[in-house]
Amino acid sequence: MHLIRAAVVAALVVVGSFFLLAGTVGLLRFPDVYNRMHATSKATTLGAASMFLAGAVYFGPGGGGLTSLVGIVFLFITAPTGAHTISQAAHRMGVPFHGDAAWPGEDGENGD
Amino acid sequence: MATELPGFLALVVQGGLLLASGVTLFAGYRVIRGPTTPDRVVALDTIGTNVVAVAVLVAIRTGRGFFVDVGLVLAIIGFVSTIAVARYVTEGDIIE
Amino acid sequence: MSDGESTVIVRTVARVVFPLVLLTAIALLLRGHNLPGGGFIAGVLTTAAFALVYIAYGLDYPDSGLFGRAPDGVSPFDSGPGLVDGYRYLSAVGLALAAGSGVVAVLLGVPFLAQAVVFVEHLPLYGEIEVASALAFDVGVYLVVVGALLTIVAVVGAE
Amino acid sequence: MQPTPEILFAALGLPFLGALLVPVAYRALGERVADAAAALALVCFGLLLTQAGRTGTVAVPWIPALDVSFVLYLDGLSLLIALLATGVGVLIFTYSGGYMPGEPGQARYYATLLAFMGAMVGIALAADLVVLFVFWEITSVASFGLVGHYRETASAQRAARKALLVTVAGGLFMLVGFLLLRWASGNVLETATFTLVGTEGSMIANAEAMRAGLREAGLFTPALALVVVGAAAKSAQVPLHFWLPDAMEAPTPVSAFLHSATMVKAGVYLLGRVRPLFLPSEVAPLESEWVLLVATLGLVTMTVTAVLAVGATDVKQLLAYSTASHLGLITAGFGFANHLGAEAGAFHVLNHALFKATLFLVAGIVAHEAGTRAIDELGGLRRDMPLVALVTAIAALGMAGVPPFNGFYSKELLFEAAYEAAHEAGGIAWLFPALAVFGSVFTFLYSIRFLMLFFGEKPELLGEVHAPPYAMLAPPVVLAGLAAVVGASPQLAVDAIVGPAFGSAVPGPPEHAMSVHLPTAVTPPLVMSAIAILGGTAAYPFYGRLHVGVRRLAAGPVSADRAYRTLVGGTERASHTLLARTQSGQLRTYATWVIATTVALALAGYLAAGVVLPPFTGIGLAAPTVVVLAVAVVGVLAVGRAPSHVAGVLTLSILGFMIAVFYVLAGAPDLALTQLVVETLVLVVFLLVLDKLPAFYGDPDRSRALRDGALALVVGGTVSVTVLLATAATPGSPISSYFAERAPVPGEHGTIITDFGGGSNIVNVILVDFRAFDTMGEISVVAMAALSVLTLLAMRGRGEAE
Repeated sequence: MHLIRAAVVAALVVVGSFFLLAGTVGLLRFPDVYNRMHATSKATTLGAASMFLAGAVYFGPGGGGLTSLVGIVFLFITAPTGAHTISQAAHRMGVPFHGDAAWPGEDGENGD
Repeated sequence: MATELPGFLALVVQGGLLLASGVTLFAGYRVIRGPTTPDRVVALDTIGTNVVAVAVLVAIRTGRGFFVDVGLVLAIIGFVSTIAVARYVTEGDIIE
Repeated sequence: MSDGESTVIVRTVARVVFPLVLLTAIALLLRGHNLPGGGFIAGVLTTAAFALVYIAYGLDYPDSGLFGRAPDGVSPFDSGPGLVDGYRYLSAVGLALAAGSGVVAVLLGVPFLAQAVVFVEHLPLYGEIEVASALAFDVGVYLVVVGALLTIVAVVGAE
Repeated sequence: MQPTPEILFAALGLPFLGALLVPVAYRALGERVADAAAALALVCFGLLLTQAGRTGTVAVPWIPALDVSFVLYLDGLSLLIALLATGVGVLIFTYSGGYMPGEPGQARYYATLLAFMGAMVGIALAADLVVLFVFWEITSVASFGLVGHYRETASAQRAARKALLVTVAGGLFMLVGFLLLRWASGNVLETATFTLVGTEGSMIANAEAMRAGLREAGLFTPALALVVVGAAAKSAQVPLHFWLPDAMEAPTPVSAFLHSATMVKAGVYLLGRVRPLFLPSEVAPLESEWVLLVATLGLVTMTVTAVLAVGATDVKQLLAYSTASHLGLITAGFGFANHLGAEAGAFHVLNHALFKATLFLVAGIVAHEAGTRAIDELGGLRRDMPLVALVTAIAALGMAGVPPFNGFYSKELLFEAAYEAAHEAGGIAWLFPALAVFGSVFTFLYSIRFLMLFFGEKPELLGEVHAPPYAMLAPPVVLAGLAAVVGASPQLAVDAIVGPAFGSAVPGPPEHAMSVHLPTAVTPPLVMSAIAILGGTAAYPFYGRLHVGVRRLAAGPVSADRAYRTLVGGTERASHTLLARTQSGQLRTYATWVIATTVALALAGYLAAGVVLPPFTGIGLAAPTVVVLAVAVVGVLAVGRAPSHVAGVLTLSILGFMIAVFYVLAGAPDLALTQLVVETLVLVVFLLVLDKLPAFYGDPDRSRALRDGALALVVGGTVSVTVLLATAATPGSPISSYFAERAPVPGEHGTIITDFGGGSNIVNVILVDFRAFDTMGEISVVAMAALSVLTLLAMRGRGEAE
């Protein structure tokens, strides 16, 4: 395998791992669900996407590489939607915000 | 494709695998402790992300492209459960 | 947005994702003989795609939204709208297909459910492809799984 | 001459085919379906008739793995039974055409009756014990359906259950007997066999060796007793006779067909069939278990049920007891070791079918036209139905054993057999003829009582009695005509059909041809007949008093029916108590019992097999795998402490994901894919049903929690042990290498490769080719599960709405 290609793959894996780690740290450390979600959706879109990208570079244009690219597309469609839905659900079931943040269109009052 | 990986790449991939499976432990903590259901869902999503990463890394390590499929399917499927739980906690019923 | 409805974002994404999932499922089904996949996985994946539509749009949507007909529940056997009611026949068709593929083998004088592979060669662009009779059996498995699981999801969902 | 296979199989298969077609035919023909069924029975009868005089086997393999083949054997005895089943069948279907209109469930009635007829032919022709048993049970089930034909009537349902319980339970005894016979055949023959008769390696062809082998193992008497229990249950022998009178809840044609002419004959047929197996050709009467058991059983049944018949108040009840009594006579006949006994048994099978079917049909006509079956309310019917009275006279006098009617000859043969046996053995054996004569007195009494329904004064209360329709009249006339022919010229019947039949029940070649005629000299059996007839005549004026006395006796504490009720009632109460404990309507109770039972069985199996756990050799796993499994364990432990249902389900998902990762790490992408998609779908389904569950189960009870925890530990331990044992048992050449070698497409591509799977995904090739039959079964289960969910949920309200 070409050395540069291997280096690119390795770099992408490192980047992906970093985002996974960061997302998990955020998941553990942030004060409420909205903040945690903010951290983990980075892990999903950037972290997992880097991994997929690494796969795409590694496998080249056919087979596993193509699948990896499709996977990136999927992740970018579904991960934000999932985050959106779950934050909406959290808001509607009345999970309070940390600090003085507010839902757009509502003036600092929690729940509806 | 199943050629021998260069030493540094093998090391990185192995490290990535360890990391991806290791952080599931902490995400698991969030699933278990909550405190709210959305917290658990978010944490579970993170675990799913880690599984995607593991699948891709295993694909690279073994040189078998079809392991990527596992990640692909998970990327689609994880979304379904997130939406289902979201609906459940707000409506109490996921299909009307 | 009113209670009981999903947001526009969810609905739109469901619309986009649904055909992609189906495509993935069919790809898994077709290549199952040689790569990971097969009737069962493809069937469950298809069911998940339908579940997504049901979650986003409700159980009546395929009937009212796609075919523009009002759901009617007159027969006591009805488990829901017309399309939902038809799922269980899908299982029957699948079982018949799977069993039928076995009977064909018997008619050809080999044991029940024995499979064969045919190679179609010299195709333009594609070269050579392998056609396995196991695919018929796998499609049967697929139909049974889809029919049965959708019946369960729809019936339980209609509760 | 060998029988023609096609004809035998056609005669056997046509009734079943007809039974399948009845629902369709009923839509097209309506009540005329009776004629179609009669025509079909006639075809079968004709087919069998073409085979008269032939002897031999025809066979096709059925379950080759168990060495069970579908062997049909035709000889005199089986031809007699098969002809009776189809011949009487023709008449019964014709009669039903007149009897059944206006009754409910006719399609079901005709279909069951046809299937029964086929099964009866099957019993007669089966040479293999397994085949015989299957047909035997089909007749029991058909009888169950027909006795319980009137579904609204509670007594009919009870009677049907009783008939089924007794005959099927008896059949199971018989099956154990058959298994003993097979076991013995494995010891003494070259190969173990289920084949009873007809081939060189069959049991009867090696009867001497079989008997010796059974005796050596000490199993001769158990095997004999087990087979006799089955036959006795089917043929209503004392003390298993009590289901037969209750079975009269069936429509009368059924009573005539199943419960007098054919099904109850299956038991005595079996006795006749296995007679050469258990009875050596030369033996002293009191030294043979067969004689002691079967002859005694038959004579006791003959006498007890004849007495009970005198106590009957209902016409059909009287005939039912009388049927049991005559079956006793046949049993006794086959029970005696001398050839006269076999002659009596074989001849009486025919005679009884002729006169008893006639009498049942007459009883049906009487009930249909006079509106009552109570003996006390009937009389003087001769004026309204002279032809029926004539028919009844022929049949009833035959039943009474009065010369020159048909029953007389077979009864003479029995008396002669009993006398010979007593003469030979002396002493206590004289009880045989004494009992036979005593029973015959009562036989004479009730026969005359039945005949007197047509004579004497017509009671005031009895309204106008119509003449029956021709469809109902013709069958008894034909039967009685045949009975009269047999009575007038018995040798004709003997030469035609009874002679060969008797030959099948005798060990070895028959010593001489059977010959029957009116007695010309005073012989001991003639004297016995005279005593029976004169005694009966003398006692007849006291019939009323006898009737009351018998009724009082039957109501006493010693009654088989009472024992049955106690047994069934006790079982019911016990199962109620057990059910309340094991099936309380709470899922946790069901789960507890099911799991505990499974674990107990598995552990008991391991203990019995004395398995040894493989030694622990350390964990040979990579670091990521260990991490994944550790997370899985943590997740599982957390499930138990989850604060809500949703939290629990989500926590459980950790386990699902970790298993998927484990599969990926272990190099099984198929399994990982399946695990992930199933995981998601399960989550969706869980969420669908979660809101139906109560939020809390109340405060946990400490003792119950402890018990559940202990059970969970035991279950987990059992599963671990099972996995350890299953994975430790590595055979020399694992099957996986077999699959791996053969699954992929060979290097050089042919046009069509059918040898093996031909795919590079070995998992899929195993699923769709190597083990495709398993997959068939699995997807059937999936479809069934969906149907169950559909039925349980979507149609839940239907039962209440109706």
